[in-house]
Amino acid sequence: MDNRQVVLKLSDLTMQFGGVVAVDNLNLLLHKNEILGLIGPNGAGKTTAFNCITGVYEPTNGAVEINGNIVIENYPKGKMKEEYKGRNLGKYTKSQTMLPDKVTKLGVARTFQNIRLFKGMTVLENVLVAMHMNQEETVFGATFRSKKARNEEKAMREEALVLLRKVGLYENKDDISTSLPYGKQRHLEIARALATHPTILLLDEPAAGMNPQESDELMHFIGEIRDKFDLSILMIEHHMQVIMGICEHIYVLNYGGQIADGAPAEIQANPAVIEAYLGGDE
Amino acid sequence: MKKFTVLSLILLLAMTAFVGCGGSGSDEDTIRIGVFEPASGDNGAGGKQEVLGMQYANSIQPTVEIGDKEYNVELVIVDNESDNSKAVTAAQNLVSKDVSIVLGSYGSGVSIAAADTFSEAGMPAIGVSCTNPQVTADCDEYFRICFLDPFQGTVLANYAYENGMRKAYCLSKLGDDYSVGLVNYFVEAFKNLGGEVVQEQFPDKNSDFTSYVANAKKAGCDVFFSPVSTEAAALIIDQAEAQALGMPILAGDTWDSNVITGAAKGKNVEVVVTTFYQEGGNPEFDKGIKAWMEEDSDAITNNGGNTDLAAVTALGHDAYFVALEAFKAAGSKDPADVLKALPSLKVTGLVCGDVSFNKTGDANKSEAFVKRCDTTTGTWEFVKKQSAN
Amino acid sequence: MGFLHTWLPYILAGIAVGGQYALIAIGYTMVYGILRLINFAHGDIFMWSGLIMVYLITTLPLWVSIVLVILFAIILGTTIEKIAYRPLRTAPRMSIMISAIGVSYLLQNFALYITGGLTKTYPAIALLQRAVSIGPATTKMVTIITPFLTILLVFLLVMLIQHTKIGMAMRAVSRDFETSSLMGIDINRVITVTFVIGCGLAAIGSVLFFSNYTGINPMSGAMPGLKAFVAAVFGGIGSVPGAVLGAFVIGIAENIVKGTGWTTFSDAFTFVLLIIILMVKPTGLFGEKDIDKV
Amino acid sequence: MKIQLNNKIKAALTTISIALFLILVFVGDNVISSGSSWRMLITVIEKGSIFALVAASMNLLNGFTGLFSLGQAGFMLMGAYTYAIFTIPSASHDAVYQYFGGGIIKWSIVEVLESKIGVVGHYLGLFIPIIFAGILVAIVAYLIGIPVLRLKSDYLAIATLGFAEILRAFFQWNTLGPVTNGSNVLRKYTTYHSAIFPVVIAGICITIILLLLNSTYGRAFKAIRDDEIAAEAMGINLFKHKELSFVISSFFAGISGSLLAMFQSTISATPFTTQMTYEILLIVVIGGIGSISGSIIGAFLFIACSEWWLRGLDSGSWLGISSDLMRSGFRKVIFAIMIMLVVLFYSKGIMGDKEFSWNRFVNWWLTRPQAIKNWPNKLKSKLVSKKKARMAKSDAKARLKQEKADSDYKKASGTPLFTPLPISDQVIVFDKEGK
Repeated sequence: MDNRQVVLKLSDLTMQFGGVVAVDNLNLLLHKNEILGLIGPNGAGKTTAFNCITGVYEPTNGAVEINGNIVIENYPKGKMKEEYKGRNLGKYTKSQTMLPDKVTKLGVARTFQNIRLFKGMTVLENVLVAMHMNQEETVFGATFRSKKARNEEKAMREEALVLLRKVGLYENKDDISTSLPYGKQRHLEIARALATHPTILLLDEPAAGMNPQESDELMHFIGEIRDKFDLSILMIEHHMQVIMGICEHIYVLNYGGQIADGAPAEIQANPAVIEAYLGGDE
Repeated sequence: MKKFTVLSLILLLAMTAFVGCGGSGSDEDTIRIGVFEPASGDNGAGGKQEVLGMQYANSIQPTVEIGDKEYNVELVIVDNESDNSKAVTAAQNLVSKDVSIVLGSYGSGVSIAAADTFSEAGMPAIGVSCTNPQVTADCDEYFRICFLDPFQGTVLANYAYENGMRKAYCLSKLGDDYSVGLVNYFVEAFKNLGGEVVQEQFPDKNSDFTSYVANAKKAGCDVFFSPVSTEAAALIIDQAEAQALGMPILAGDTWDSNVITGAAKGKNVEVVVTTFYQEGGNPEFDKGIKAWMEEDSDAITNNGGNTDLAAVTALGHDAYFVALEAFKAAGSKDPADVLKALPSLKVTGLVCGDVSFNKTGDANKSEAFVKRCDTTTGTWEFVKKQSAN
Repeated sequence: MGFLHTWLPYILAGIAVGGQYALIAIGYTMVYGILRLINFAHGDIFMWSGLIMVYLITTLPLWVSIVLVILFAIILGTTIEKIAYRPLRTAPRMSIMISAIGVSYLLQNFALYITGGLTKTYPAIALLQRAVSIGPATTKMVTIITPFLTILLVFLLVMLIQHTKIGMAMRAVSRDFETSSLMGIDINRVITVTFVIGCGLAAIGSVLFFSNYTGINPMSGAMPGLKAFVAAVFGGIGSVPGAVLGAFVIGIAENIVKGTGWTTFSDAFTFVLLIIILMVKPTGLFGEKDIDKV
Repeated sequence: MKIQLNNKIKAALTTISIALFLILVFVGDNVISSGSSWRMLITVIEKGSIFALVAASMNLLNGFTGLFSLGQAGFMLMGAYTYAIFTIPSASHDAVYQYFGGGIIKWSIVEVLESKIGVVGHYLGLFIPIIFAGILVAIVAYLIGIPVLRLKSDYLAIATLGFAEILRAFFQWNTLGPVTNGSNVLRKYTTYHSAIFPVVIAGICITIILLLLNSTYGRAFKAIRDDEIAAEAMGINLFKHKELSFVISSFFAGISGSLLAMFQSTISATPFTTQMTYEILLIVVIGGIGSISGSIIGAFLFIACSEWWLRGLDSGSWLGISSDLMRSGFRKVIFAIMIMLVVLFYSKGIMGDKEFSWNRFVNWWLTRPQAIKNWPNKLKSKLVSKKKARMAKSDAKARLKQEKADSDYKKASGTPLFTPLPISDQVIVFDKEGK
């Protein structure tokens, strides 16, 4: 068993939209400094799970625990009570939600499947936006350029530039973010997420659309930032090469439900997983 | 590329506009009279009728002799859109066109709004049918040739009370200085006489008067007093007929218009108004202006489709001649001189009675005409001359 | 009985004006359903229908005029869609809404120019303007006809949406614009039909509305348009029955507010109602909740 | 060849042009006599700067934070009233509040301060109510924002529009007459004495808006505009920042309202309608959504066109052209058509989402001769590309026809055209965020 500290724990997480169960009773543990893979065919509910963790959706049932504290918990209410198709009804009795920005402040940063950069802004500004939440100066001071605001701004810029250098985007710092090539946009998204000073990083298909060489680079890059920034990483990925290459542990979802979990080698041999993938479209 | 086209277009516009504006203004033989009237908005219809009077007067007397020199008189018309916020720039526009005096406006609100502009420019202005006291009260540059609302309100209250009406339903329009003011003076006078009132206001752009008519009926009133714009008036008359209002509708000078007679024609309603002028009071004027209008289809359109005379047209005509007299008295076309000449001016031979100004700049008037709408023929019939006492 | 005696005139007026708002509101709700666009120009199309009637009736017989007015509104509406909305369909939503505001501004100003800013009197249609008595209240025939005609038209419209091919296509497009077009539905045709129905109903609404309140000026469409839109939001924008119900509620509520002496707030009240519904049930009475896709 | 100016030169150019402009306004205001046609220039500058401020404040919301709000007129109204109410000289109270027994506020900030500290107090008395008006409006906006800012795009637009109408009715309410004078005009309040006053105040306010937009908070606003969900994931509290933007925007709208009150010298609630908000929005669009310098240019152009340059169109002759078509209202038709052309063909407005920069300006200016020379070629190539596009379009149409024929064939052979969607009863439903 893994003796490292558990930084993220999903317990019986269930998300139901109308009559469709998108995530069905997901139980997941992310340990400190671990790289965890979350895989499954399209529509298996992986991104929905991310959205539940980060507060974008309110889960229908279950709980999310970050660094040992339950931050999100819910149970079916109202109309959903009758419609609920998941399990563990009645196990959770508290209803506690958290907005995405609060989750980020707890140290959980994420990237998006369909890159969501701030399109009108330069690369540097994209990173600076992510540092805004740590700013202490009020809007008044910031507008009138108080000494504190100037110092903060200067520190932010320095840090952002350091970060950009680390992810290899320093030369592009003044380019408009959306004009970057695809691979660099992915890197920028990760840099932006890192700028929020996370302890947990959720990556949603970071290698999507990359060629084998690029994804190979990405794999090393992910390993590197884990070490440099002392991160625990949960990633969704379709590229088996990447997943198998860097993940210590893998969870497999299909139709919302969890069909297997284990070390990469175990997963590769698991008949249920093979079945899901051959039956699926990926 | 795009930017270039846009910017060059703008530049071109700007330059030509400057040239266009700068070109006029130095004509020695012309004297300009500014006409500050609404051509659109709530009071558009009334404003246009008032302008007609001035245009007619200008057509019969296109020149004025100051000293020994004969000047051509030119009317510079600017639309104030019946809108207090547009009135200021409209007034400034007039002032910047080098006029010697300003006539107007039809409504009180725009006149009050523009008073400061005229005041700053030292531009004399003659109010034509703006009856609210505030127009002239604090503005030395503003004069007027019609009676005032406190007077008109009292006259209307007297008329109502004398004819056995004891409970009045008063309807005014939100934000309309004319109707709010007149209702206020009416209520004051009517209460003093021992009458009882119910007061309500309707918002801007309202066209549904069903409930107001129903409210008046519900309250059991004897008279429906609503000195509002002619636009609203037509709708009120319509609803009064539809719901069988069963009480006379009383209103002030704005209702003296063919819009009202047109709306009331063939309907079972009684409409009584007070006004400045009664058609037939000066046959020569009536005949002249009707002939003039018939020659010009635009004039007929502006008058609302026929040649029935509105009192404001007669007043507009008078205002023009007052202005000419002022020039003569001043002996100059300089606004400052005209302004000095105005307080002591006395003009006779006008269609709506002689004009002289009191200390605040208001015309000394003591009587108003009361008219009733003949709904079978769609014309006004004279009832009586009513005074304030 | 005493209650009815006092309030009947207000309720009658409310039902009548509610029916007229309903006919305008359908245009808003359907266009929003398909294009996600608040067609700010809709109220002005309504005003123009009334204005055209004034000009047509001087030379043509009544029934011909009414048919022509409906045709005119349809042509105006679809032309606006072609010129001002279609080119912006892929642009950000704010642009197309601004275009709608621009069209509204243009229609109003053009009407201002044509009418010279004067209020035109709507022609008297004898059938609609005849006075009738219902119990203690006297009113115009149009008050009685409006709700029945409205309900009949709405019934026909719902049948159309439910049981015809084009109706099905409309439902599909309102569900998912892109998928529908991939499925081979001619989106442009669906949009045109939507505008045809919306504007046609607005034209019929204008005949009823202006027969009741006979003055037309360039701003006549603004307030009814805004209220009809509020009605559509109230009922759950996109839902035809919702819009109709919302329109009746707003019509009646507005008249009762006037009857209780709060006349200053008769227009503002509509917006209070709107804000309350948006706070309590943001999707309106019949609207369905949905989830943002991330 | 591109010229890059260094920061010192840019700063110098900015300072000089601002100084020149202020001198122009100041001198113009004192030199141009009221009878001169150039007087309108000063009027346009006064009103233009007031509308530039309110347009900039609306741009802050709509262009930079991505909140489609249509409540600007309501906030201006409130600012105008607040300013007017507190600056009516006590001697004029009876005349102004003639129907309400002289009102209940019997003093004027200007007078109180003037009596205490003299002339300085008089000028201070002009500033304090303006700031006060802004703050009061900001507080009301804060309260309105709590429920309203949870709504999205169209719903937000219609709710803010509704609040503006409610505010208008509220200020016309007779019961509040002793304070607001009911629906009657407020007048006689103290106004500024020089055209330079609104220009300077608006200038300061717009500078503050620009400073704000270039701070980290401004970046956060833009992030929300570009992508709410990503912004939230970056730890930006959506509601707090939207509320912040809304309150600040309203604060400046309130200030521009009080300037407008001073400019007009009388104020009533009637003109502050939805139409006024639309006009402000059109200014923003003409200038460019997301460009403060665009809003400023847009405001001056809009005011100059509607109040000055195009007026001739109403009176029969304009630029030497005269026509029977040119009668009352023609100006507005032409103006509306011009706006529609901008909306449809120059939807980015004059400045797009770029701010004015000396570098771009100088380079633009230097490339003009070349650009004019190249113009015919450019036009030609544009026409060619248009023709190509047309041809491509007709090709696409033909293809579509073919496809339709195919699908008709398929249908005839039994394959359904599309799978019917599960749609609940008679209700047409959709998601909020249509594409």
